[in-house]
Amino acid sequence: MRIGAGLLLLAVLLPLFIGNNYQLGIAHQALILILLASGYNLLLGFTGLVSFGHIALFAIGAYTSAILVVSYGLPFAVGLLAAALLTGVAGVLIAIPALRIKGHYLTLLTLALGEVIRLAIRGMESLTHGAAGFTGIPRPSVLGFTFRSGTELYYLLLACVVLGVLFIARLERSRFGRAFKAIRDGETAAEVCGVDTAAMKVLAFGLSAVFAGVAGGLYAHTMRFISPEFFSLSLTITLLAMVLIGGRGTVLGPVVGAVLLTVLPEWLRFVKDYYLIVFGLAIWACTMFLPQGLMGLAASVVARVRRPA
Amino acid sequence: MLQTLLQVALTGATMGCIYALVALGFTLTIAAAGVVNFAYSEWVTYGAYIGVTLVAVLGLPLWLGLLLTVMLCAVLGYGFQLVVFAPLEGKHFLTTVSATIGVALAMQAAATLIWGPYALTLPTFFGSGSLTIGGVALFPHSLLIVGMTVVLIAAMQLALTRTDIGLRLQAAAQDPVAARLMGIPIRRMRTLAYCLSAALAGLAGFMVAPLFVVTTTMGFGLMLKGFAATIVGGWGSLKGAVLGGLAVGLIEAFGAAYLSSEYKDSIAFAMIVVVLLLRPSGLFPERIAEKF
Amino acid sequence: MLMRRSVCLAGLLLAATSLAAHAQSTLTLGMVIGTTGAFAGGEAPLVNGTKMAVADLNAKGGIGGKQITLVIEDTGSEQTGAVNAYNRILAQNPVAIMNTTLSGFVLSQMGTIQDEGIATFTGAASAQLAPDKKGVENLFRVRTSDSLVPTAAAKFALDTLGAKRIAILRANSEYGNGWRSAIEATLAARGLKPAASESFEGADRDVTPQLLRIKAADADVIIVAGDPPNHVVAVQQIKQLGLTAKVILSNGGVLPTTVKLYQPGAADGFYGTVDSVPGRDPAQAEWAARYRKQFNIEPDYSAAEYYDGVMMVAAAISKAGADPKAVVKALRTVAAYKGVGNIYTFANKGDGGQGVALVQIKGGVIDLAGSVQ
Amino acid sequence: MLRIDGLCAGYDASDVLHNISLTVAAGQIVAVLGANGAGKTTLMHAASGLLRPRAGAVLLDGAPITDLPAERIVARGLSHVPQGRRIFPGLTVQENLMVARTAATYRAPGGFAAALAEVRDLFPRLAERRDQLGWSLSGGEQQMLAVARALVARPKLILLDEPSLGLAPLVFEAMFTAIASIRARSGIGFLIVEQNAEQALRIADYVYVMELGRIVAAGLPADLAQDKAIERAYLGA
Amino acid sequence: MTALLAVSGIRKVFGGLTALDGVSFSLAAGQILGLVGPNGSGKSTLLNVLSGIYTPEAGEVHLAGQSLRGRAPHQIATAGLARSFQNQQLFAGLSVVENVLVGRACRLRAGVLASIFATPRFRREEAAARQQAEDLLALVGLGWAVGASVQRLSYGQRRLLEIARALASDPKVLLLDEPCAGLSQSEANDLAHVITRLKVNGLAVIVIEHNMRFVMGLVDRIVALNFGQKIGEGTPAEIRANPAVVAAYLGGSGHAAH
Repeated sequence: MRIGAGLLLLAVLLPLFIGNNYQLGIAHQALILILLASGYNLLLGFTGLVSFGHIALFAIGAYTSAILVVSYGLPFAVGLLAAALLTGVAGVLIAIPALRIKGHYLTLLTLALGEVIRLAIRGMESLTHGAAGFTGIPRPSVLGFTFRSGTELYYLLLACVVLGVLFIARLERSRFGRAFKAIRDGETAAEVCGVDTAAMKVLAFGLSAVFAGVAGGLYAHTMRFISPEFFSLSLTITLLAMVLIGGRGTVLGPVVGAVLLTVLPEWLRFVKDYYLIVFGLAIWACTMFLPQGLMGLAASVVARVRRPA
Repeated sequence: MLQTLLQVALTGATMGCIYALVALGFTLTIAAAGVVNFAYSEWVTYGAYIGVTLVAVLGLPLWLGLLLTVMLCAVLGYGFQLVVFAPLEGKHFLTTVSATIGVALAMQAAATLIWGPYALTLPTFFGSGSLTIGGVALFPHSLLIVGMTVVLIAAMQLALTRTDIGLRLQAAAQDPVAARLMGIPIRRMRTLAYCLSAALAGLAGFMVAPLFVVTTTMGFGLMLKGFAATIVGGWGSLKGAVLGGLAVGLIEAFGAAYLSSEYKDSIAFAMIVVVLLLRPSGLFPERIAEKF
Repeated sequence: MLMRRSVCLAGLLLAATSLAAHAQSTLTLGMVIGTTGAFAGGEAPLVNGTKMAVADLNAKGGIGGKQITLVIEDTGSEQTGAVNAYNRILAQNPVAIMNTTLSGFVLSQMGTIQDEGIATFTGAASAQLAPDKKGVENLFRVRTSDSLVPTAAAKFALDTLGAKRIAILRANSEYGNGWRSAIEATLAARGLKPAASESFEGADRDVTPQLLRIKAADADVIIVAGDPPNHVVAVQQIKQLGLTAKVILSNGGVLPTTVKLYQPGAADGFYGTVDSVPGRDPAQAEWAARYRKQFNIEPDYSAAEYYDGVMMVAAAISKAGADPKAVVKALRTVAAYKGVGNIYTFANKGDGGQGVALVQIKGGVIDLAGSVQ
Repeated sequence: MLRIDGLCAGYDASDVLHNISLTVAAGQIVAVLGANGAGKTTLMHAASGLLRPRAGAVLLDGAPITDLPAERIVARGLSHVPQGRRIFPGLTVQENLMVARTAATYRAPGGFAAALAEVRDLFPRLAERRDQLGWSLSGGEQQMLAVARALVARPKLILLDEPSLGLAPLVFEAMFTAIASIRARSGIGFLIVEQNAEQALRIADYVYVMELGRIVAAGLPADLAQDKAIERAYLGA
Repeated sequence: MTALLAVSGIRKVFGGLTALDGVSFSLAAGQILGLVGPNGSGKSTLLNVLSGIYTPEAGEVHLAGQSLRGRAPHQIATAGLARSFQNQQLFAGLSVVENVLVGRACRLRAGVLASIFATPRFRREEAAARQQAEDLLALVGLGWAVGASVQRLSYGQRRLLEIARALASDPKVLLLDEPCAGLSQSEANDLAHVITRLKVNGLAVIVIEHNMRFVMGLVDRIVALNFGQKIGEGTPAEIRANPAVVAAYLGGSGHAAH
């Protein structure tokens, strides 16, 4: 809790320290990825389901909002809401076949479904402009106020992230969060304890998809251009790394992971050509020395501090 | 018509063999140590680059280049065991996954620095001509890949079932505890599996270099197909990996030739979805990884 | 750490803006390019061309007595990377930016390019970037547009090669699809249709099924559009399958670094499109020779065009000063500027390059086969 | 031959074995009886190196093997036939036997061939099933193969964990008869952990009874059968 | 006395092996039934059938007059049957009290939105569940460990936690699979006290246990299994005197009763 409050304070004050669009742009990306990774963590970290099709849901969210706002002239808020809903439905639809399939087979199933979705988005040229990409997406605007400057946009995204993270924090402390983790730690035992595992898995898929949808809608209006090639498998792997490095199954893990994996490669630019090498090795070192992720480290530090008292 | 069919089957089989080789190496570490190695793509890439360095830069003959590439890749696998896998033994499999993602990123970036940004290539063993039999064009290098894959799979099957070390490798994979009670050092067996896996990656990289252009990203697509083949075939089953690889290659080729090239990837992925829905444990859900 | 760095950078930015009012001792030229990742190979010549231009200018005493510092930022061959790199350069107050050639990347930077108003050069050929479409005032294309190149290829096929049945084999990407629509439009104008239109994924390394369909369609000319590796695969398999149709490759297929990748003799007689063949003109021979010597590879038009871009910026600054708006305005007056890689006209439009040439591969080198206006 | 001295062992936070001491002389069959959860299997694991003891010592022929890993202990002449047999499911009967070869197999006269002949003699069934995969064997055949695998390593002593588990009465009677005959012909000692007291008492030279991780009774089979110690351990007082 | 749980003719086959063969018995509220038999006699399989993990080939289970045929495990749990596992299946990533709260899952009703906005109803329900969980932990002697992580519990304490978790759903019938394994004698005695107290409240308990001292002192009745068949049923004294049961344990022919 205290860590969360500290991070929030830091996040609110951050624009006072960063002035240029470069740093704001990175901050925007980090915030969107926090939302995406937090939702992904619901599946991967909380429920223990390894999906490789999550980026396709992110894409559905981005395209839904872009199409509704640009092609049909609907307000941004409507586009975002529709993105959340439609993606949620897609998540539930993916979950239904996924119930029968377990482990690595689930990973491949979601990977294949995700690719089918991505290719379908590319194929529907009249709707999505296909491989050419979707241009001319406006900045978000709510009730007549347009988030034009980087700082305004930053606070809009931050508000969404705060709501999202609070959502997950609350969820974690409810019967749903406990049920998700119970499924992860022992599906049969959870079932025998009275947890409707099928319903919970569908819920986990659906909720994580809603997060992806909102993140996608925000992404579209932040970058103002989206194309199918962006929503590729390598992004899935980055997302996976964010949750694992941050600490799966914790509320703040994906937050820390998303920020780290977005900021670190930029921050490492001072080593010039070697920055990606150092970045990769840093990820590796994290897993070597912090198998529970960064939040795992934080938790054990907190525990150590508290124990004597 | 028949010619087209045969031609498509041949090209599908060639790609299928490549996927099978990749899937075989990818599966080896899964079967032997339960390790899903996302750096496998870079093993393949490095195999190709090492081949280019040896043949195109140092001017070694192709066969010698191939031999050395395979050996150097085996050494790479050994290095991985020492540095990456051994310290993570017994950890959650996702921890190993993220470690290999990190190492893969670093290796890919390093490849650009070592070998430069330009695409490279290797000559084939038999030049670039093709021979035509009954209207079907046969490309010697493709035939070599198919032949080599067949021989290799046969050799591997033999080595695993007819040699002491092969049997011990199988035993260690099937039941590590019982293997220890038979006096089999399982750590060493795992190391062997990593070396073999990397050697296969090197071989695959070298053999596809003339067909694929050698770039820093060449391994990723291949690993993905290998990953799909591994699971379509049946997790951890070598037989499944080989047949899964062939299946993926043939589906792609036939989809592109007879349905639509525009949607061939969609078709291939949709097929995977269908296969998994019908057979939730892959095509060959062997009761227990039969024959390793 | 991050915070401190942020404060530093913010300070730097302040300092930079205040300095801009005074005379700066050096000028910063930005470059946003993929030095790592999938597109690093394709974009490397652009770095060469730009570096050479900067060196040439500095050797002559810079622009108006100010030396030029070239700052290169890597896109990592990724979309967000391209946006971040562009923003990173902006924070360093450049006089102009030499940008990536990937249309998707440029499109995702478009908002920023427009907002910031710094003169930006790109080799992205996409018709989408034309000023009458999504282009903006300060974006300059140092390349011939994709609305011209595929058209030229199709016309060459029809008029020079006497094609009756043209087949298209293209990457399923923004680039490949742009080629398809341009060729289809050209054919439609003559009342024709493509004999076949096949596609492949950028990562595919087997196009045999597509070629068999083209063969079945009895095409007499195949136009291939994609990245360099796609061309290598297509050329090899066209040869293996014994297709007799004539072949026209898109620009990536006749880059010197690509031509080196073809198996000996495989691409002999194939045609390709380029904006120009640097060094053909005696006026460019000296440049081409220097390039060859400096980078140890054959020069190509894309390197030459980025060289030209830097030279045009230099000319604009000499004329109008280093103020970004003034630079853009001055560049907007460029007309029929003959560089080493192309002829450029930016007056009232961002589409600089106008030239398209067709070349033929003969014995591993490219030779001019004809040029189309 | 085998001496276990003050052995304590357990998993994670729990102690399972408390100060266990027992000996097996050369060529002796010793049975450890006790109900489920008494710690018998843990004792086996601690003896064969699968589990590192917390205290105490395991001595084979007077030499300590307490800290050796399992794969090294086999070479010293101690074979462990684990509970549930743990036949390699994807290997044939023959391959299962081949995997079990050690240096000792070849030091013995006749090498592997002699060992195979001996196994064929003892368990003709296995010869018939030579090329069948491990998983397809019946429970009794798997138990035979497990014992045969141990014999191939030419041990001085075999640890046998619940050989009767899940077997039909006739099958495990045959199994115990085979064990007695192995001892008779090659002088290999056995330490057998067993639930089925009657069969174990039939062939054992000496018996220990375990309850809750401790040895609660020890003696000759006949004496223990008189005493109600065993029945108490199983059925409660 | 009507039967709370009625089990009739259960048959379960794995491959060629008949693990359970026509097992029938019944249990009344407030009764404790011991399930005994040598290893591999089918006791755990029977519990898995009762709790819905396995679907039997034949036979019926009725709980309070309702048939449990075709019900998923979580529905059976909701109907009032809870269990513990032989090889401890706690949720390692959850704290001690959260483990107990998962056990209450089927009694909680708050929806996602209610949970997120922490409506008064949600808060009441959570508070009540938490109170109950803490009471249960106190009951099994783990009151001190409420917020601790499962890793900090000893083997025996984890068993007790599993029982608390099973009790959280307010079951009518509780199945315990070897609750004493790994417990010290004093811990086992404490556990026996807990079970006796529950019995007073009308809970029916089926317990598989090898620790005969524990079983004999606690249970009202015993059902003995061997090779998937019921070989005896009766009071502890009757069972101890039953020659078929003694033979099944001590060896000899397991089929003496037939």
